[in-house]
Amino acid sequence: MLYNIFIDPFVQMVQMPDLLVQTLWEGLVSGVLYALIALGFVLIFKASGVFNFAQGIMVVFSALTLVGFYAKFSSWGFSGHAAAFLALLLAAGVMLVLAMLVERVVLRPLVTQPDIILFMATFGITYVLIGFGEIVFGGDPKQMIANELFLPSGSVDIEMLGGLVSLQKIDIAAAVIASLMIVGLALFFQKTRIGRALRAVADSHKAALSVGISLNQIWVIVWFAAGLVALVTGIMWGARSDVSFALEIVALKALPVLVLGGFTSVPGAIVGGLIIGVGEKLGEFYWGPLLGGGIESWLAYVIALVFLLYRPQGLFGDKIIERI
Amino acid sequence: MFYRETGQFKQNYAADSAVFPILQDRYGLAIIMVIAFVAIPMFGSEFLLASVMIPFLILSLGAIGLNILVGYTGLLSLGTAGFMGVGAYAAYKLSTMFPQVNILVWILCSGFFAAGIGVIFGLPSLRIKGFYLAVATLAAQFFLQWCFVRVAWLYNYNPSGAIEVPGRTLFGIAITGPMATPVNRYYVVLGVVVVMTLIASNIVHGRIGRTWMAVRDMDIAAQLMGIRLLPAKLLAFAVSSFYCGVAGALMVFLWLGAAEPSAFDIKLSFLLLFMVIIGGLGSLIGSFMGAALIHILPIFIRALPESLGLPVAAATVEHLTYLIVGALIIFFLIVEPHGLARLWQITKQKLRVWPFPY
Amino acid sequence: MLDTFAKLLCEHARVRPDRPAMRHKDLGIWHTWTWREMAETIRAYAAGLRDLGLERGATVAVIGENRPAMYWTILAAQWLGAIPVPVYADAVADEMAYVLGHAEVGFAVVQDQEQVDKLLAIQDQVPKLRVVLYDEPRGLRDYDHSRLHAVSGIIEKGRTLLASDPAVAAAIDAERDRGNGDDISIILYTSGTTGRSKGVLLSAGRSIAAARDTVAFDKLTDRDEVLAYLPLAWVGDHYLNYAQSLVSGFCVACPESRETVETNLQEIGPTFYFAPPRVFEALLTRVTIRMEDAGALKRRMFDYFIGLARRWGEKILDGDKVPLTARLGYGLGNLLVYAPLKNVLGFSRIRVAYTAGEAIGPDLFSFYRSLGINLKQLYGQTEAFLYVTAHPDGHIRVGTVGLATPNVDIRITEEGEVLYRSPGQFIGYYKDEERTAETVTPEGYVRTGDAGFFDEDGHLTIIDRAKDVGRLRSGAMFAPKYIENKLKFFPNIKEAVAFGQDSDFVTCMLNIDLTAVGNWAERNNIPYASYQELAQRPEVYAICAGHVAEVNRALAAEPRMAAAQIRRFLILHKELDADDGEMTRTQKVRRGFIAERYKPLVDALYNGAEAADISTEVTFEDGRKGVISARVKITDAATVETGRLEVAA
Amino acid sequence: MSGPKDAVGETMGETLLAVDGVSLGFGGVKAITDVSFDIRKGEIRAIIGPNGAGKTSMLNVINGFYHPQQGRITYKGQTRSRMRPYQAASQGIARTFQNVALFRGMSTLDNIMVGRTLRMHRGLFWQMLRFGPAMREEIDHRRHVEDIIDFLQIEAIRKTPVGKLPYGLQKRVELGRALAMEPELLLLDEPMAGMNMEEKEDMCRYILDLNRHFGTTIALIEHDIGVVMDLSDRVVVLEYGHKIADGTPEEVKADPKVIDAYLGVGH
Repeated sequence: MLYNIFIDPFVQMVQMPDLLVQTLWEGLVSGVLYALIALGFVLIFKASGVFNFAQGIMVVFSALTLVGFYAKFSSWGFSGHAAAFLALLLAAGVMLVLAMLVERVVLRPLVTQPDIILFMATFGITYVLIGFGEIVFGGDPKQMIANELFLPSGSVDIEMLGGLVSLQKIDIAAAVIASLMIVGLALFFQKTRIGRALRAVADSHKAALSVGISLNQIWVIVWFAAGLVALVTGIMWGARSDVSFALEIVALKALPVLVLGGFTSVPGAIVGGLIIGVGEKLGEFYWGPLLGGGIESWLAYVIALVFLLYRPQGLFGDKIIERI
Repeated sequence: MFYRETGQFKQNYAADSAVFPILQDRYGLAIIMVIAFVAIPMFGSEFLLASVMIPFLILSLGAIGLNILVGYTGLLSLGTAGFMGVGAYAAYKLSTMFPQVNILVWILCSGFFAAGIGVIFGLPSLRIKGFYLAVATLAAQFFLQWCFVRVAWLYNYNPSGAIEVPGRTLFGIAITGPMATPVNRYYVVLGVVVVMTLIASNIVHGRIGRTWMAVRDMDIAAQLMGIRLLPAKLLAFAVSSFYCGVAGALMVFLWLGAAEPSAFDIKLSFLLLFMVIIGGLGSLIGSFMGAALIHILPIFIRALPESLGLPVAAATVEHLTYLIVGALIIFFLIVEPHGLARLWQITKQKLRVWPFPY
Repeated sequence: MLDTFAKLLCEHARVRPDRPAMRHKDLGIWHTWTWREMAETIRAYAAGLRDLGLERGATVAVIGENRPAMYWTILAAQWLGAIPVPVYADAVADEMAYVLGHAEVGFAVVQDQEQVDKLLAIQDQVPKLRVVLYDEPRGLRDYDHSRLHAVSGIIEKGRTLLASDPAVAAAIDAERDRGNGDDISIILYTSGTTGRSKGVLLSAGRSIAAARDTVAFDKLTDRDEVLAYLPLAWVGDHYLNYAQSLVSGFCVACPESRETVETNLQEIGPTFYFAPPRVFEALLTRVTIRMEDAGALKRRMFDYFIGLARRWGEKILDGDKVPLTARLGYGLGNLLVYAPLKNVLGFSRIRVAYTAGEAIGPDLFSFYRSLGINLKQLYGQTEAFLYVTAHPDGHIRVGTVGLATPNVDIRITEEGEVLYRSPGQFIGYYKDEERTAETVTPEGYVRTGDAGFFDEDGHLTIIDRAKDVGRLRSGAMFAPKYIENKLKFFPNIKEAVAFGQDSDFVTCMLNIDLTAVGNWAERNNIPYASYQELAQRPEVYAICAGHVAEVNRALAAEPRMAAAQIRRFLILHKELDADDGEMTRTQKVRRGFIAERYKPLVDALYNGAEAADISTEVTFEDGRKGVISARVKITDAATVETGRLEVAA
Repeated sequence: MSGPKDAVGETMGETLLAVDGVSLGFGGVKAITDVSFDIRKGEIRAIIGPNGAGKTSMLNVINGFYHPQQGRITYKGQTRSRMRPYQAASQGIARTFQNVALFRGMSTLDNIMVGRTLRMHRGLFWQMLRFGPAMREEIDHRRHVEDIIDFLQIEAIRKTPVGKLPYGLQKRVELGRALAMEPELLLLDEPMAGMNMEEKEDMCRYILDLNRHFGTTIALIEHDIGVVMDLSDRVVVLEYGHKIADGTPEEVKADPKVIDAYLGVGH
């Protein structure tokens, strides 16, 4: 038994390095997607201290909106690509409207309330989005319009380490786009006035005011940014599987990522995402069978939990100093 | 307005620190008890008993359990459904292993198993706080749910993967299984819930409850009062999980009759958290109010189109329910972030000082 | 013969041993003593005091708030035939030294460290004081205990003595039986308006006789309950709470502390209640202010039902004929407003309530009555052992102080002074034959020093201190305080000073109430920056003119007063202030001083000028002095012509 | 008959707590550098100094909240290395905070009752029943708490949630909570900060009463120099984490270093 747990998996890894690489790659890819969802969380948490439970559902909702608009436009006779990009634009617009609504209806009246109340409010948002989404788009899974958005499909097979490692092109694209988006966000935070204001907000609300941007505007901006991140995540994720509300549960995976990376750290979200993605796949592939499989469902949380015991504030989180 | 407190004075500390020190409140409680024990079983339809009251009471019990953790001790947990599942599966195993022992005993015993598991998952709470802790409790939720699926021993290798409640009696009256009438089940559930609520009330109004609230309000000061955080928090986890476990066992044995692992999925955890927050953190009455709102309201919404004769598809109604419940959560949070219990408290205060506004 | 309080106590212990005699909220809960327990305690206390050397005829100072130990001290002292001398707990050391010295107290029973410290500070002036007992031990642990004892310790000691020595028990019971109605039961010091306080000697027999009459008059029984919060040294507390309780057997409840009186009132829910008019007034103000914050709907409901109550409430209370609709409306109002309001105020169970001491505004008086509270007025004096007149149930006349109480005989002299002879009447002033002789007529009547008159139904109206009642040049009666009070009943008028002695007519200076008038100004968009500015606004003059006219109408209705209507008035540019010497520290206007200080204004009131300039030196709150100058307008007031009215210049 | 005798001189003497060469730093910042002083049984010991002098840190070290990098703390004859705050509590050290640290969601009564926690022993079983021994225990301690409420004259706010109280009363409740522990050593961190004159006088009286009549040893931080000089038996002066003076109020007042560093400024 001990052998099975502590020795055998590693022997396997060494014996079949190609399989290990394949597993690692798959882990990295799902890690990127976790990281993207976590990124949306971090954006909002950093700027407003709200633990946005709705981020996961925003991914689904934005993807559904995109697909939904596309279907409408195609039915009006637009060509595939034009319809797709028009739909993309409109979906982004919907995310902006959503951000404004959330700010106006939810955040503004609740701004002075404790964190847990705002957290609960995002639950409310989640339910509203689910209900609304299902009514409008129906509950059936949808096909993501990957091709129409010029996303590649098929796979690249690479011969290495005495085996064949198969990489899905869409995964490569996902990794590239995610990286681009992270770089873009980093530039946005570092270089633009609004970005600097957002960072200031994370430190103190007064500082933000001094930059000349109202708190309300900042909320709209971060929720919109999180919405865009959700849209991109939705496209990527949808391209790999279907678009449906089943994704919601996957979105919960972003939580251990957050814990690992720290609620306020963008790099933390990325590193955390990768660690969780890789750890999960390795665990499932090499250890899962020992436990009867399906350990993917909780492994991420347990990794996060164990990790938390050593570093309660997360990988990149601010050290908690207690004052009296 | 209805309160007449003039001339009500307390001659001993026991009376002064009673949970309901005002005479009119005690009358009110007595009336509620009469309704619950006499009127509802007498006049209630089967639907009311089986689909409204029994689930409401069981969910209230679960909400009380969660409230002990979140509301009284300030520890956010998303693993409630997992702990309820532990109770349900423990009761199932115990009752099938020792069928001669009364089922009620096993239902209550199952709480201890849940408490034990709760303590284990509560250990990190010493170092982890707030949302980080919430995520940590998710580990419990998913791990436990995985166990319910994968550990076949738990469901007696039943090919369907579900647990099915055997018929059991209390004083010769069927209270579980297909033979149990809603009225009988209702009385059992009501009895358990009333007694356990009383006990919870006793705990939170005494030293232990104060310890929890002190930890919640200001843990640093609590330590300087000589309170050790870990035992206090673990006790909260244990008691909370005990309540959740019993609620879980009741849920399967006296409400659903059979359950698959998915009955204890994360949605149930969220549902209970809504009940606690909407009902009011740190309030037992709030737990009942929250359960009533979150459970009974959707029943109304679902029944509404039909009773109005509107031809709406069942799926759409389901989605509408989501939409409305979500909107209501936001609405109630905005109206009164401290929950229905606070709303009730404010109303009561207004009635007490009537005609004055404060 | 139940002619002493100690005998009454033992009688209650025999007749109603398990009925509550006294309650006290202490350490968060109400402690109750039954009559049996209280009699036992006091017997032990008396034994303990006797052991300390307290003898018949000796005086015992009682200094503290309303706490059982204080009442027990009075009773235990009386048991032994000693004379309790309650002293105001908030008296300054100097005042206390005088009383203790004058009464030659050898014993003092005080509430706490604060009072012990006060006694220590004045011990040189009270040479006879040799034993001090305290109720609350806090802070006294390190004091020299050679002459300092805890009340509880003395009671315990007494218990031990009684238990161990039958001779002591016999002696104690004999002491009680030796007492009789002629014993001086208490000395109450009255803070005279002039000079030093006088010690009023009251005898046990007379006190009890008086209390018996009023207990029967108000049908008080052992089911009644009061909250004792009035100063112990004041005749009101000693009569209403102490004497009436011992006669009727009702329960006296002592509040937890001064700050909690209101809460305690609601907890106990007294059935018999006394409060001076200013308490009722402050309460009504608070009711009004709190209701202003209520929602519009609730406020309208409140106003509607209060209006309804004002119309019918008193009639219903007095058992008059009232239409059924009004009765139904009142019933609804009772459900929605009156009963809840009384509940919040702690007045739900009141059967009999009294007010006395100052004049009470008719509006104020009838407000409480209209809610269904049986509020009545009484008129009394320490020298009478309180009651001289009172309203009997159902025979209330606002503005009067009621009919002579049972067995009280009232006479009014030529000059209008009220004299009485009452069952509780005092024996004399302690060590002051001269003043006793001044006060008691050879026929045994007591001079009140108040001027008053009877109306046709025998209700007495008190006008003013007899010496303050003057005459106009025409010889008509001029009672300045009577007029001023009538003006001050209006919430907008804070102070009033009436002039007219030896003049042709009456004039008056007013102070508006800045809060009330300021409120009104804000609601009506009338800008003002200061009291001075607000006071001189024509709109404010108009309001006050209305009030003055109303007072004149009331005066015209009384034959004796009709000539003393106000002809001209002005609103002062500054508030009268004790710091400037315009008022006494007890907030009474000093008419003479004001007349001198504002001579230009007084002159202008009489010479017909429209306005006058005045500049006065004032003292600011921080002690600086400054001069304010103003031009003050003077207005004529509407008067009511009656046959006898003489036309002024 | 005479007033209170001078109780202070007699009971004082024995060292209750000794701070020996304590240094404390956070990261690179030194909060306390090599500070030594002692607190004798029965005295009122004041710690004064300008803002940032390390006074509050010193209290935090004493009750185990911070662990000094160097130096030793000897309490009741026992030298300890790392002590947890709850251990300090169980050994009789109680404390109030600069910024009131009450349990805001609870009433005055419950807050003070929390102070009795260490002395209440009935376990979960009896607590569940809230009957018999548990109720008796609850009532016994309630009585004790009522004595404190009486002592601090806060009867009128017994059932009020502390969050609703004005600041001065909150401070008083906090003192009550500390008193409920029946401490041997009471640490008061600016007990009079933000109070008006009358409240300060009350507070002074409570502190003196406590010290005189219950023999509680008190260490206090206070900004109001007048109050400190009136109240305390001995004063230690800190500046930038260093001790610059130690002695009776008179000695400290006369110390040129103190005058320079502290009293000279604005006094």
